Amino acid sequence: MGGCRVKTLILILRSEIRLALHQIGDSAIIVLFFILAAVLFPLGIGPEPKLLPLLAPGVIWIMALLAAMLSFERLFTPDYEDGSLEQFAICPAPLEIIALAKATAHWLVTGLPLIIASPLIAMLYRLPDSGYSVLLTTMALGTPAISLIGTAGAAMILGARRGGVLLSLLVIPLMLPILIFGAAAIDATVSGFPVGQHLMLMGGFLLGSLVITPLATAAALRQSLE
Amino acid sequence: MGGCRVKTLILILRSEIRLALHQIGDSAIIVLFFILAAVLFPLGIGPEPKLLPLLAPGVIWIMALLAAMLSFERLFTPDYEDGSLEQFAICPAPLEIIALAKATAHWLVTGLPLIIASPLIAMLYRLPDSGYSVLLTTMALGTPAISLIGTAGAAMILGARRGGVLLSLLVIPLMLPILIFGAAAIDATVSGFPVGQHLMLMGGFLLGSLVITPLATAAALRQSLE
Amino acid sequence: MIKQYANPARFNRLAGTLLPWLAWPAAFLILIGLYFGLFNSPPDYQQGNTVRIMYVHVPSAWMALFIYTFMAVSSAVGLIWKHPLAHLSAQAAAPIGTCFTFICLVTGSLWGKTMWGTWWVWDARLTSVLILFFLYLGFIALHSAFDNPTRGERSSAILGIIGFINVPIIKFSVDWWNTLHQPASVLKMSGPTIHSSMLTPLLIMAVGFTLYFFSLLLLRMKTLMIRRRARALNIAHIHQPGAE
Amino acid sequence: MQFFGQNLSCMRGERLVFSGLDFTVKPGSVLVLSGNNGSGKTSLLRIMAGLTHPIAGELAWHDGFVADNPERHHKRINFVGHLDAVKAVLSVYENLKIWASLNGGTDKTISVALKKMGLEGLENTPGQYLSAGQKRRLSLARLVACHTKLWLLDEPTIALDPASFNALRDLITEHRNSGGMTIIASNVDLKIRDTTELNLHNFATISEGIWEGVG
Amino acid sequence: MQFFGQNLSCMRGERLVFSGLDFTVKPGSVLVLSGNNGSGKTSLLRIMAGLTHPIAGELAWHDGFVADNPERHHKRINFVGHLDAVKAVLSVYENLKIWASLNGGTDKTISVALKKMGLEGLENTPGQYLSAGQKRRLSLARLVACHTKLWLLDEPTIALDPASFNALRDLITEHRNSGGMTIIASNVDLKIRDTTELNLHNFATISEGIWEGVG
Ligand code: HEM
Ligand SMILES: Nc1ncnc2c1ncn2[C@@H]1O[C@H](COP(=O)(O)OP(=O)(O)OP(=O)(O)O)[C@@H](O)[C@H]1O
Ligand SMILES: Nc1ncnc2c1ncn2[C@@H]1O[C@H](COP(=O)(O)OP(=O)(O)OP(=O)(O)O)[C@@H](O)[C@H]1O
Ligand SMILES: [Mg+2]
Ligand SMILES: [Mg+2]
Repeated sequence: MGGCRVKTLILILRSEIRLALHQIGDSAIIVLFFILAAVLFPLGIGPEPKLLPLLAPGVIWIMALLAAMLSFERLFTPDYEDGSLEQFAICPAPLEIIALAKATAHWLVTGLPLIIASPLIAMLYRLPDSGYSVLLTTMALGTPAISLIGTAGAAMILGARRGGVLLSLLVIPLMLPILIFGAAAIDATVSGFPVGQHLMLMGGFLLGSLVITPLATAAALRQSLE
Repeated sequence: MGGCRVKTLILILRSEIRLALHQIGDSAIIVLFFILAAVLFPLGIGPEPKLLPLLAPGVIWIMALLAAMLSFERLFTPDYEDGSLEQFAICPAPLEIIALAKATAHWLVTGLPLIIASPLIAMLYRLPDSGYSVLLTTMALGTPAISLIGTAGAAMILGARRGGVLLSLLVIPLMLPILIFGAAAIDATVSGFPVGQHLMLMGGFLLGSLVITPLATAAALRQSLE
Repeated sequence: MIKQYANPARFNRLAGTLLPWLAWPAAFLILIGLYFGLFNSPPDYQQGNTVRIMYVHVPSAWMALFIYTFMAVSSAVGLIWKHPLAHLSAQAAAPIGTCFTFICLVTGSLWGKTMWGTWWVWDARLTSVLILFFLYLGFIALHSAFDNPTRGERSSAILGIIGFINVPIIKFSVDWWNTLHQPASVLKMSGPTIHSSMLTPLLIMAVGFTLYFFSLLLLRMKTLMIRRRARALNIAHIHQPGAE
Repeated sequence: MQFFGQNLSCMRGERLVFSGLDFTVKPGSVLVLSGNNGSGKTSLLRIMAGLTHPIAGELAWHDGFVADNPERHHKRINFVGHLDAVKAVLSVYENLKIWASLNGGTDKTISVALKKMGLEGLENTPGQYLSAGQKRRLSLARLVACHTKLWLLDEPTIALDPASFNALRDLITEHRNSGGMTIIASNVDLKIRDTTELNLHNFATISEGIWEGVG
Repeated sequence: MQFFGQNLSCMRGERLVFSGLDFTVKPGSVLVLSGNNGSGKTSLLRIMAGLTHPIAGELAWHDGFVADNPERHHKRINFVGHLDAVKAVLSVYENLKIWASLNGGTDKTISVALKKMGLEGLENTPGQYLSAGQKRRLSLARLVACHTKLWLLDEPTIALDPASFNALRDLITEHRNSGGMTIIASNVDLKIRDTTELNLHNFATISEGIWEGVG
């Protein structure tokens, strides 16, 4: 049984990735957006060289969140509108697996490019050298959680036609811990404080969402088809 | 003829607003993001009381711009997918009027709440009292331009695979002048400089977009149906 | 006349003939220009040898502006007369323009580091060039975001036309605003105000870059046309009516 | 008064779907577009509505080309396509009202339309609560709510039950009797008498399109 | 082996669509759901597919309730609804492959399916280039690509040309001859012999739903 599920996971992942490869430019667009949005701050605030490094952690995390937010809308809507979701719901594999595959694919297409682009922005903002490794670690812990939570939110938005619009308001607050700990960890390491606790909290959060969100996503998807 | 067009404008505006009221949660998300992102920012920087007022104008404008980005994707896609756009295209009213009505409705639902929320954020950032009137003036001049340009962008991406992120990549560069002058005007007034020139430039920009974007939007809509 | 060469097959042949006549002179002129610029021109009395960055910086800045203008005109022609070759030329020009803009930004930054002591300042000229860079990227992104190529080219054409507003802003930003950047000394109404020992290599480079652009453009258009044909052949048989 | 097309050619993607197509519709006539799946019925109908443009050929009314005065053309047509243009949150009445008021319909024509398409009693039902056939009926109700000369219908019978099928037929008959013109793309026999048929199969072309000979 | 429902009631929005509905399908039989627009054909079919849940009643196979083992139920069914589940960027072959591989189809069944639905030659065509009828045919090809006991078809003939209509009919006949079961919601006469009809009109209820008596 377990083996069969893993097979399904891989099948869907493969087809999702095939779809994504047809659209490989999309990942590039996310990175571009990330950079463009980061460029906004010096424009708006005035490029004081002393200020920029202070802003770096906050800006990187807010922009990563925003880039992800902008991409969730399209996560399930095409499947919902073209009927693929119905077919997923009635194929023998449980919807939880499909939810997990979708989140993984989203992370590969969005989260990974964001991780890769983040040092670039850190450079633009002149983040002190000591911050980079923690930056990458927090991104690696935080982006999968964002993908997971966002997937659940995207599924809830589908059902929202039936009146539960407020549900989608839940997603942002849920991602808040990631932002706060992510930015705080970078800040801490740059100021020479230990970051172990922050990272552990983020890791715990990731594990928690890994367990809970596929269930929530599947429930929301099922609900959206009723 | 002219009267007839104004009538059409009002008709569409009314139905758009009625639709928007049914989906009031969407505007709530935007304002929530605006506030959350702005609140979060000091968390990333550490709330140094001296720094915050310096950041206020820039942060308010950047967050307003980014929050608006969340809303453009859904501006035309429902109409595109349910066939309403076809009907708009073949109804006797020119598409330019419809584009204008859509932008106006978008501003009422998104721009106006952002304007109302902006003094709140300014307060959080301890913007000096002298800045508020200029803040509101620039918001009043800038948000309609954002709505207009975003409408054109939303029309261009109809049928594209990636929605929100791509759209932002297209329209943010075009909106940069708003951000730059908007933030600079508030900065200037707080430092005691005159702001007339900034406001005039923003007004000019608004007028320019009022003339150009309905044409561009209509052209983009027309060809999205081909 | 235009109709005649706007036929893809004929244009393809014409492009094949023209290509060597553009590519070789381009290579030649760029080499000459580089030689004069780097070794055979006087150092600036203020800037010393760093002034030699100019021979790359200025022509690529011009090309960045010129290619965007070219793209906007092609897009307009494509939208108005619905000619696919016009869209194709805009599509072919975009990445080339992006590269020139990038070169302009990089050389400008290098120059800025020595002259102004910083890689980057947020002044009007520099910012507007950065916007141009993003407009190029946006054009390319929009073009490739559609499953249907016709949709992609028309949509990006509209963006190309709107974005053209930025070109005069870049050009005149130095006059309209107080900027750190140098105002025009070559391309201006009252004639150039730059010594001929610098002007000559500059112009040679500019002509070389232009020819280089056009050879790349033709090459890319040829490739794109072949790709289109491959796609057309691929779907030509859709019409074989199905179940009968 | 007549509506006609001359030498129309249509390109979808990179493929020439049909070419050299002529047609004429006169008051009181019903033109049925037939042909296999993929022969271009929908494409032709969208060209007639002015949504797509033919790569060659002209559409015209007795008093001038469509391209010269698209607004006049739009005043004369009504198009019911595959998509129903029904908003989920608006009621049946509100949905119809939008299109009627944009096209010069009145409250009176709206209520007649609802009645003719058997939608009375559903006026206040939100669009999302409608079944496929009810949505289609709402979409067809536009034909009555805003009166126009020319109706363009793409597979109008999809999802209709027999009673509504008959209602639609009566609608078309009434329309033609009062001098209206109708163009229908359908794979289903509508059982209307005296229709003219246009089989798109006859205008099919195999062509490589404009990129022929490149490379 | 049989599939049956007992005392089913369905609620859509706040309205009770039907109640007290029973049905049974045996191997080799074809059940046609009929009834006016809005009588609940689609709703019943979605209940049978396990997409929606009835507010009362049970669905069961000879060997147990559907609710107790939904995965087993899903292994036994194939559902073709209004939506075609065709991805624009994937080719016809790739589109079919996704669903086939999730439901145990093989490369061989895929090519048989494409052939039976007249889609050979279109294997490498992207979904976006298909006309309405071609998309529908691709959607119906799933029935052949992954073999299941029970087919649930919602208005399967929509947009099909006469040739494909016949192909579909042959498919169903073949399926029943090999002991398969078919349930079809359709307003169009499919011209299949020996079908059982279930008219949803007979189970319609006028009811205020659960809020009855409040206020
Ligand atoms: C990244 C930074 C820079 C950018 C984006 C930039 C952009 C441009 C552009 C767009 C032009 C063409 C203007 C026209 O045609 O009128 C130009 C010309 C020029 N730039 Fe820059 N530039 C940068 C940095 C610099 C620096 C640091 C210097 C030297 C101090 C410099 C010196 C010049 C000169 C001398 C010209 C020629 C003006 C003329 O004679 O017309 N630039 N630059
Ligand atoms: N999503 C929904 N929410 C609430 N009510 C709905 C929904 N969909 C349909 N209904 C209602 O349920 C009833 C049954 O709809 P259903 O789609 O099952 O009818 P149907 O028999 O398939 O009709 P048709 O022949 O038009 O396809 C209709 O009266 C409709 O108003
Ligand atoms: N968006 C599109 N892009 C490219 N080609 C398309 C597109 N839509 C349809 N086509 C192609 O154009 C041809 C005509 O399609 P059209 O939809 O007009 O056919 P139709 O006669 O309406 O068929 P059906 O009976 O299936 O509805 C088809 O062969 C199809 O492959
Ligand atoms: Mg069709
Ligand atoms: Mg139905």
